[in-house]
Amino acid sequence: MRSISFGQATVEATAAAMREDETVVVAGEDIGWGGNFGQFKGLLEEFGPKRVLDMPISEALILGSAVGAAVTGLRPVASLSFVEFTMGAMDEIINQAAKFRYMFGGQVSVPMVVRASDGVLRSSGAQHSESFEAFFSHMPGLKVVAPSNPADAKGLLRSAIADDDPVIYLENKKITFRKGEVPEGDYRIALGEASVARSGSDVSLITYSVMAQHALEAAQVLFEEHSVEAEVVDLRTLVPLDIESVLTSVAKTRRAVICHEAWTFGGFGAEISSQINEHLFGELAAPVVRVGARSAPIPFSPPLERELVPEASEVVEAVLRTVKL
Amino acid sequence: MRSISFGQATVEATAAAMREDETVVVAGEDIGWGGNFGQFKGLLEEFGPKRVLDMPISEALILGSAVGAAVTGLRPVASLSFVEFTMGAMDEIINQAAKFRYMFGGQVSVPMVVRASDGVLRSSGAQHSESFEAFFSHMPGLKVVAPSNPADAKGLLRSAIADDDPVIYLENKKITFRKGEVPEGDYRIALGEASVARSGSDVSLITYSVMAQHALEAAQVLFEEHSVEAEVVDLRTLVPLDIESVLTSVAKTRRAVICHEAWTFGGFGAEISSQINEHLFGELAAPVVRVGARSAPIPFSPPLERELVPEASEVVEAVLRTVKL
Amino acid sequence: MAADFKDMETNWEAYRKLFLIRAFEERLETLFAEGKIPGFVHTYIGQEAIAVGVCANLRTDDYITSTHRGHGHAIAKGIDLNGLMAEVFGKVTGICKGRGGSMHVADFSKGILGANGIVAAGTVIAAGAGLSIQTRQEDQVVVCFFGDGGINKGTVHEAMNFCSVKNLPVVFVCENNQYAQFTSRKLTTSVSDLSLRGAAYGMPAVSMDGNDLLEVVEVSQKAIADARVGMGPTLVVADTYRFGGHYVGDPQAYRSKEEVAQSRRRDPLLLFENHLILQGLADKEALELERESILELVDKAVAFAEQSEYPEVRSVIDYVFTDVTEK
Amino acid sequence: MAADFKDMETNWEAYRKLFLIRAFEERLETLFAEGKIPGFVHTYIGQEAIAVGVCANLRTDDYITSTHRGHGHAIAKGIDLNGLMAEVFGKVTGICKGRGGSMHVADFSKGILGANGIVAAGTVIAAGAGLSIQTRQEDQVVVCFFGDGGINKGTVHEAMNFCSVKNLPVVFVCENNQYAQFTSRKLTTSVSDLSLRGAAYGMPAVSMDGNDLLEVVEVSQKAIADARVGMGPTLVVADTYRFGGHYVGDPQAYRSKEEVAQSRRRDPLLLFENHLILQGLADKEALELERESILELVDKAVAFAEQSEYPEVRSVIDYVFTDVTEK
Ligand SMILES: Cc1ncc(C[n+]2csc(CCOP(=O)(O)OP(=O)(O)O)c2C)c(N)n1
Ligand SMILES: Cc1ncc(C[n+]2csc(CCOP(=O)(O)OP(=O)(O)O)c2C)c(N)n1
Ligand SMILES: [Mg+2]
Ligand SMILES: [Mg+2]
Repeated sequence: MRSISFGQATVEATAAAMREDETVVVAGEDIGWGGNFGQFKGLLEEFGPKRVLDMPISEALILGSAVGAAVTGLRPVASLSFVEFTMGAMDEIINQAAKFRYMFGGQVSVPMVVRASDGVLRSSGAQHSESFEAFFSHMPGLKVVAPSNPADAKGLLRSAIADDDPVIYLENKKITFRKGEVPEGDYRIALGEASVARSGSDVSLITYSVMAQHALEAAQVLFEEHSVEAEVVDLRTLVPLDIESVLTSVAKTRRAVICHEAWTFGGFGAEISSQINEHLFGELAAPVVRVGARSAPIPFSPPLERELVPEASEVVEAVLRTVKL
Repeated sequence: MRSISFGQATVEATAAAMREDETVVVAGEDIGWGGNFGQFKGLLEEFGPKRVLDMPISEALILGSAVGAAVTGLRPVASLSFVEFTMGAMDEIINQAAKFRYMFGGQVSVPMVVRASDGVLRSSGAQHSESFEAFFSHMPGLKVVAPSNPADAKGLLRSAIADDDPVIYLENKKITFRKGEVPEGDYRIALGEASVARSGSDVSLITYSVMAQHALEAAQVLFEEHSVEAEVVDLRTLVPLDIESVLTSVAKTRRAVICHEAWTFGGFGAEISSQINEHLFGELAAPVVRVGARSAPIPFSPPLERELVPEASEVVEAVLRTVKL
Repeated sequence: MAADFKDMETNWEAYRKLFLIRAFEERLETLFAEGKIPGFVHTYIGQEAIAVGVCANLRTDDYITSTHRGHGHAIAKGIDLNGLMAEVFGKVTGICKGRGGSMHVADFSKGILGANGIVAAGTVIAAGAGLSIQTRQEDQVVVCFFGDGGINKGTVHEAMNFCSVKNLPVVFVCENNQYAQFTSRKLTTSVSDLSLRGAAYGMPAVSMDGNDLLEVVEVSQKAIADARVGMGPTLVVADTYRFGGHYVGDPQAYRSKEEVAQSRRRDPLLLFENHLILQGLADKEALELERESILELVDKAVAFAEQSEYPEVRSVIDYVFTDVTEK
Repeated sequence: MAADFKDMETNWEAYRKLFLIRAFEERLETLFAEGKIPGFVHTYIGQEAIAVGVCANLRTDDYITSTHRGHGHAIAKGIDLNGLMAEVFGKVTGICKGRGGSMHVADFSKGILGANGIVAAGTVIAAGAGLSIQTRQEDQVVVCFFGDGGINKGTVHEAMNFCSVKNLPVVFVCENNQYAQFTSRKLTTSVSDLSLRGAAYGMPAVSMDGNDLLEVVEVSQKAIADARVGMGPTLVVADTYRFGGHYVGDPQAYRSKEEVAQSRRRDPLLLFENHLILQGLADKEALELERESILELVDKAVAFAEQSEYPEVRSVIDYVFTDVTEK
């Protein structure tokens, strides 16, 4: 299979959706020129400015108009180049998009996708480095997707655009340029299904987005250097959460390490940890451990940034602490 | 001691702070007329319109200007009558207030309080009934306070206004009019200290805000009807979290039920549950249980609303399930 | 009064709608006082001519976005009265199956994209509906209702700029009823002539007497017609006054009884009634009969709502998602 | 060129600042290309006359809010050069101890309330600083710098309305450099004359040639003086052009080389240099000497930054709160 980047895979998924369904439009700042990470390359040329909309710096308008368009016949894909910019449009996400279907008694669905790049990338600083999936996944009515590799990116984005509910689709910046094998053609992955990215019997690494890649690296190190066999469960979708896959894996390994780049405190990992503990009480060999960022805004200085957010080595350490028990 | 309402207690704390420190100002929509829940009664008369500011319907401005004022010599108390309106000012909370001190290397502190009413009150509907403490407590740099009774409201608000960091102060609507004994004079409760609102040996109810009241009612029922002795730990402050008090209680009772009105999924209870499980692994007699709202926007219709959000009876049921184990 | 409607039926229809809104809202006041309505209720009394006059120029497939004070807009745009009443009661027969309530009435089949509890949230949603029309190359129009308090929200700015840049078929109708909750407009708004806000976007802007139905019809007719033929958005400021409190039960300490009494002299319903009589278009008896039949409709709607059931509690999670159901 | 500065020293000082900003930014371009600067860097090249001209009218205790393109504002307002350079390197000797970086330089002791990575975030912060001045009954002034792209953010609307209502001492300086990232202003903004945005708030608004230092000084002098004596806010639109890419490394496919070359003919630095020479206020040699001494300052700042240490990793949690330390 050909190998393409995460960014290319998302262009492919978007273009395929736009070709198939003329109600799909893409709106965002500076997307006509291909987007900060090349996620829109070629779309303006192929689909023209009526379907690839360069928007003013008006995030509330970008997401609010997506809601208005979604309930009147379009399938908008609204893009914010950094997830922090969603903060200027939270009313539109939390009070509008998420609630319309429910509070209007099922009269409408809100088929829109909010794409945003998140995560730490080389000293982007406190306002361009964060991961906010915990915000979105707490709000009923939103689906939340966070792929870790190009193939999943293509398959999940395709499904997200086809989905009738509002989907928050989070693209991690650190892996945007990484390549991987991606099926050609109309490739889709159902929302809400985790994948076992690596099998193992000693410990379950429950993860998503960039940390799924770090978890795979960690699993390799654990195997080669410590003879520990780690299973990596890549959630891919946080809402709806495939808790069955998580529980199946942890029931087998009896040890779980949850890994995400977002702050540990109040992070999505807490939900997973709580559910594992609720369901597998008394069956675990070690406490469920969370690997995430320490509680501070993301610092600019490279050594501080590296200290704050976890990568593979933190996962290895956490697993070694866990398997010793 | 005299008994006054939650609302009166907060007026008392605000007025005391304003008398003591002339840099304290209060800003919000319609506060000159006393506020939706009477939380500002008499302030305009006593302190005048330069310190009690009726603001335009511009939430980003209300909170953003609080940041600007806080770093240039004032101690603003910015008020939004329903917590949902913070969604129009999340950039100012998450990207500005929370980060200023850290990203500017400690040059400034941001002494401001964001007050907002949250929670379910008699069919206020999907956009006026929610509890968003999980959002705020995930963001490093914000302190989060959620009192459950008039005395705590007075003591905590006084400390929040005196605090040099941004504090999100959440007043639950359902208990705004409830009365309780409140000390006169300069009464303060340090942020970050939980209180054991009732002692017990069979199970720990970890809670805050309105659910602390429901937990106390539940504890009474459990004692009278089921001879179960529940200990109620009222967190009062979510950030900084007094995890020691939680662990001390749960280490003793070996059973924990976490109660909040917010959605269970991704809620603050998940953080508490995770930490209990991390620290007390193998020492618990039953899984940690969470009692919170089911995952839907808050419905208007009274029976649906009552079905979605927990009160005392749900706590009783959860405890009974837990103590049977 | 400005130009007449062209035919009698339109006159009658307008009168019926004006009175229906008034009767509906007054009934809600009673029902609320009797404890029959949950939540809080914001009535449209005094502003009826705006919704009725504007919507007289709209087709069923045109859209409106509305506010927390949305019953009048919904009725003017043709919402089913029983469904509206039952919704305000929180019954399963409500237009939103009881999940929305007074602040969230909507009827997408009539182009009513929802009342909204967040001030000025409808502005950006209207912009999106306008974009959708333009993309689909239809000749529909969107009317975005919002208040004089709402005009200071950032969303208004973002929406107006965008609609102007893209030349979208959106008419912004600002209902200038002098107050936002308990605060006078003068305290919080930098210009007293709200139509000055249009020029900032290169958008035509016009003020009108919002209590004069025929003036509303005429002014909004032009704005809507322009939008429909691709001439882009207009800002229409409708000067009016809120006769009731901000919500039912509001003690209204922030304004004098005299001020309210004064404003009631320009009751939009009476103004139009007088016009019909003076022009010989209707007589008092005929109007009286009409009102009675409307009051009956309202009675029936109340009976319908009262006899309806509340939603079943086991349905509480329905409609969160289109496809996910709780296990 | 408009009126002259009153004395020679002020002329020299302005020239020094203009050139210092230019030299600083050009050095960053080199350092970035060499991989010595982490993150991304937005340079102020071509817009120097705006910050320098505006800040020439400010006192140290006046405030400014800035943008992602903030080095020029900070230098003009008097930030310590070594601290600024070390910050951009992420060193512990940086003005923000390496935690901020290029997009978050700030010096509160000089009234610099921060560069900001969120477009137009400074507008509402500036409003708050203005409110603070008014409450404290001081005669300070706030200048809020923002861009032609930023003007469409809702925060601009909310801030301008409020400053106007409260008559706050805030001057809004919109730097109209024709682009927001890779998008021409014309694509996204409803009016081509941005000063039209002032009237919506009853706020005086004026446009000026942002590349003409003396015009900037004169126009902003009036706005700042008005604000200082309680005459309220002004919107000042400074027309200019961004010589460099949006960030260092931007391939700039969205505009032609000719357009950039054309704009460079009106280089604010050369315009002022010519003015000084033509008016006989300075000769080429003196200016050359001055430039050399400034280049030395920049060299020293780079050396300072390069020799400084990174922050210690165990300090990573410091400064989150004033009083809470991690256990
Ligand atoms: C974003 C937001 N802020 C505040 C409120 C509270 N609130 C509800 S109605 C209202 C006043 C609205 O005034 P206006 O826009 O003039 O409409 P009117 O009530 O006069 O019809 C306010 C402040 C809200 N619902 N949403
Ligand atoms: C709220 C927000 N939206 C988008 C961005 C991404 N962004 C950074 S700079 C910029 C363009 C800003 O244009 P302008 O205001 O004209 O300033 P200039 O870069 O021209 O100085 C954009 C869109 C951002 N930083 N913040
Ligand atoms: Mg009003
Ligand atoms: Mg620009």
